[in-house]
Amino acid sequence: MEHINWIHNIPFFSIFLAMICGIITALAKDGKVAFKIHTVMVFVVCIMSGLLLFRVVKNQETFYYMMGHFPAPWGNELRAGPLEALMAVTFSLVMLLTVSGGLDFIMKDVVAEKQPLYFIMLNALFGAMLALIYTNDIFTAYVFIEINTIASCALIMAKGTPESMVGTTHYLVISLLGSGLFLLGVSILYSITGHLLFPQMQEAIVGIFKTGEYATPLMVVTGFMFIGIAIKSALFPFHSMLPGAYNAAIPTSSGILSGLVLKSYIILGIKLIYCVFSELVMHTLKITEVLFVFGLAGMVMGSVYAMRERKMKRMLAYSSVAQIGYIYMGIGMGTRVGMTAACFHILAHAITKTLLFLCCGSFVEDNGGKDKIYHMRGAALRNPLAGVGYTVGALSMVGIPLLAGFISKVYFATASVYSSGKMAAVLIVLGVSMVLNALYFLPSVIAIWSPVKGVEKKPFAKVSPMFAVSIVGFIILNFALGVYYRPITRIIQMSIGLLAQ
Amino acid sequence: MSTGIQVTLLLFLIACAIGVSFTRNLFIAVIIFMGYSSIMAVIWLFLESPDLAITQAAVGAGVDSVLFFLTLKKVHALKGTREG
Amino acid sequence: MNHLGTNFYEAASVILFGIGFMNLLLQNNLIKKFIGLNIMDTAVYLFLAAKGYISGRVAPILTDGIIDASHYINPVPAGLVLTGIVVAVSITAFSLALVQRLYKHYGTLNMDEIMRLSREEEGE
Amino acid sequence: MNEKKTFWKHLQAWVDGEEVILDADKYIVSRPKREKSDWRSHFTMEYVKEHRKLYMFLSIAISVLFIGIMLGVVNGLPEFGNPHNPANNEVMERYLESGIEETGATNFVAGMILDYRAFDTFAEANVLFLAVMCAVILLKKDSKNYCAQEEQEKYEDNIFDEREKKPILQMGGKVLAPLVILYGIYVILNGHLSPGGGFSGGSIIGAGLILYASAYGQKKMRTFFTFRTFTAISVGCLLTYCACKTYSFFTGANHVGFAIPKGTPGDILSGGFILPLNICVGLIVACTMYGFFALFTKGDI
Repeated sequence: MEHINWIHNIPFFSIFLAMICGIITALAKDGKVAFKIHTVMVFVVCIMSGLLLFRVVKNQETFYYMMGHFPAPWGNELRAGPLEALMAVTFSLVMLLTVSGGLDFIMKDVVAEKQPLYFIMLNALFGAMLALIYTNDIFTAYVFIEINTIASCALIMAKGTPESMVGTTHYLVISLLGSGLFLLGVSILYSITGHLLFPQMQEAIVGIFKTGEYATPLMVVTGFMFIGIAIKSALFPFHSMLPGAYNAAIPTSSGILSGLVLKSYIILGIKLIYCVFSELVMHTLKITEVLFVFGLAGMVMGSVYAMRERKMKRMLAYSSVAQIGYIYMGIGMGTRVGMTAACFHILAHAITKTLLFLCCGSFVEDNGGKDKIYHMRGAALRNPLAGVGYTVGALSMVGIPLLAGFISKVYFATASVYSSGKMAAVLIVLGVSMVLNALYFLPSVIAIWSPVKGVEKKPFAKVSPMFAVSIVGFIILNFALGVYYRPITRIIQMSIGLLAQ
Repeated sequence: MSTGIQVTLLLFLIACAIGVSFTRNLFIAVIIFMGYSSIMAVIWLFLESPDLAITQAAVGAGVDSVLFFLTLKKVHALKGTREG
Repeated sequence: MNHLGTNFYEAASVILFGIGFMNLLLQNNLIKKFIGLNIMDTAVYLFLAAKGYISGRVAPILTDGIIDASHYINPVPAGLVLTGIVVAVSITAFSLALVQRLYKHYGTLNMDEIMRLSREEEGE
Repeated sequence: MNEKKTFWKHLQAWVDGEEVILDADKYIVSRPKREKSDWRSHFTMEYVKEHRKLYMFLSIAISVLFIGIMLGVVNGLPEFGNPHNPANNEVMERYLESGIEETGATNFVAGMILDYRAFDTFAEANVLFLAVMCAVILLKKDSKNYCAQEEQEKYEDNIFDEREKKPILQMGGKVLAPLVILYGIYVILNGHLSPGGGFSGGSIIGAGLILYASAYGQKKMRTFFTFRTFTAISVGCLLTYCACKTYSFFTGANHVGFAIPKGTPGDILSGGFILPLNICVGLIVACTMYGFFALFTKGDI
């Protein structure tokens, strides 16, 4: 018993803890108990992932964890390295802050007897995202993608209004298309490689690629898998599910879906690039180039759509489309520097977009459910804390120095220098997109801060202490990521090096 | 001989799938889908997967169809229950 | 390589997948959309199961006490498909529940109609 | 540059919108409607109908293209039924040759999904649980999910159920339901020896319960199957599943002793954890299937 390496058990413990809490929550008698279980679970996972991150960064290691008694090609496996640990820490931190900050929305918008069910879905979603981060087996990834889909649909429809049902249906149909394509990809890959675990698959794929056997299937299958992941993570032409769903869902759900769920698919995609298809195959098949082009298109089109939108939450949803475009652009550059920028942007967007959704939800609530931007005039004066949060988030998205969003844009610009032939495109589109971002975020910021003349001053909106703590936490995180970005980027660089080994 | 039967079954499967797309009546569509599932179960027997066959027969032809019919009843698309 | 003739199972399954895909995209009626989805899923399972088959061998259940890999077909795809069928039935049930709830409010199964009604309700 | 224009209009609304904001709703109504750029006008029925054909054409084109590409792929795939395909490799050999020794199950598929790749199966059981919980969120009655017409219909249905004699159905239910459930139990208990297992057996039991419920009405079911029983059974089984798998994953990964006897292959009491896991999965599935039925008919379990 004395040889157990407890640190290596952390990925397994975190996934199972989340799943078990999801199951136990079914017995909770009301939402408060469920919330307590959830918070304790996420907190414990956060601490454990922090320990894991510390250890793997110190040792510069990645390790495989056997799920059962059988080694690699026979049994399931988990894989953990700096990237996985970093993402797990971020996800649990964001989850903790979002749910505790958005507790009021849950309590208000979800019917009392169904609140425990909402928390079941949250726990399961969290477990599934952790599993997607850590998994080293492609079929496990598929099953957890389905859990993710069901749980995220449940989060959208939990509000119980007809609009949320319509949003859910749209989201469900499009996500199922994506997972169908992914499953088809998995089966073809299995039939040509004969393996389901990442390392063995990679070996087989590189072998196939070199001999030239099964060339067409390999090309098509790579395309399908990435189309599937792109559909799931709402890359530009497939974004139509986001606005309706995010607008109709409660702000907490929207924040989690936009900040975390989309990202979990992208992380799976990154792991597929490095651990299954290998950089060589990806470049030769030009998959990265395609992702790059769609990423650029998404950056511009997302902002253009956002500008035409009059509802705040829909505007934020379209802004997510633009930010997903940034991430895919970074991935599509095809260099490790680009990938570092993309990973950093995943973190930056996760902490910023959830903050924006929470603040926006708070404004809407103060306004008695009116959600158009012109209703928001003076909202920040009644609710200064949310106003500051919204402003910080918006400025970070636009790319103002000292904030997280700025750093990721600097990294994107730097990365473009290293990828030949793409520099001009990246720089131009980055500039255009920043201007567009400013054009739709700044008016809303001005609007919320400008007083309305002739109306007697409304009293300050009541803000629950938890909401305040979470907003302040997000703001601090945003500044922290904007100022002390060096250690984070160093970890990301190291982890990408380890992934690509 | 056996190959002939299998090809016929597969053709039947495709015919069922196309049939579902082109029927206007939802009730008939669900019935066709039920037939599709049963044929699928038989095909899995041909592919030497009795585990799948038994599951598909229980789920595809049994539970799935019950769920579809209950939904049709709820949305008033079945004749003889409540006219839609 | 020319295996289209021998790979008739796979060929049928990709055709089915295409039909299911078309149903999912084209059908306005939600129930038919979800039947299309089911067809799509079963098509992939057919594909997988066909990939596990080896001619002349028997089902992967111990028969006559023979422990020899060249006597049985590949059990891996069967296991994957078994998991997949469960996922498919859960999703079907979930989506049908969603359909009922939508019908209760909008009184129709037509997706376009539902979208239109919900836009009207949203105002302007 | 079209976007820029709308943006300036947008900004104007902010800048000179002082009195506008006082009653923004009124202003919006009185404001001249923008004809061109309002994308909402595109969603009238006429527009959709007009473009429906284009959309249909595009979707059919995409699907046909898709089928074409896939047929090309199938053409290049390994041959059907060939024993030398890449998929028939050392993984399969070990499952078949050492499977009995390592898992104790004579049904290799059961051994594979419940021992070698048990993590997938654990996720699968969770998918079912989540789906039924989603159905509860969607269909269980609450203040937001209430519809007078439906209540009326349910009331009428109840009267209809009680008044009408269904001798054939009831007799059939009386005779068949126990047999069906018994068969389901057989399939579950023999999951590691013969085709079947937790999932198929569970759905057979579920079908038996559905038969019984539709013959005798749900009032009678309520006497022994309520929402509490449902939650208790599902949560209990899932937790048992979790506990078994946590034990086996933990001992496996850390190479510490694993003290579950495998038994003699071929006996009912063999296969280590496979039999209890099959029973758990079977119970969950049976409850889930009946749960779906109850929620779909009466909106409650």
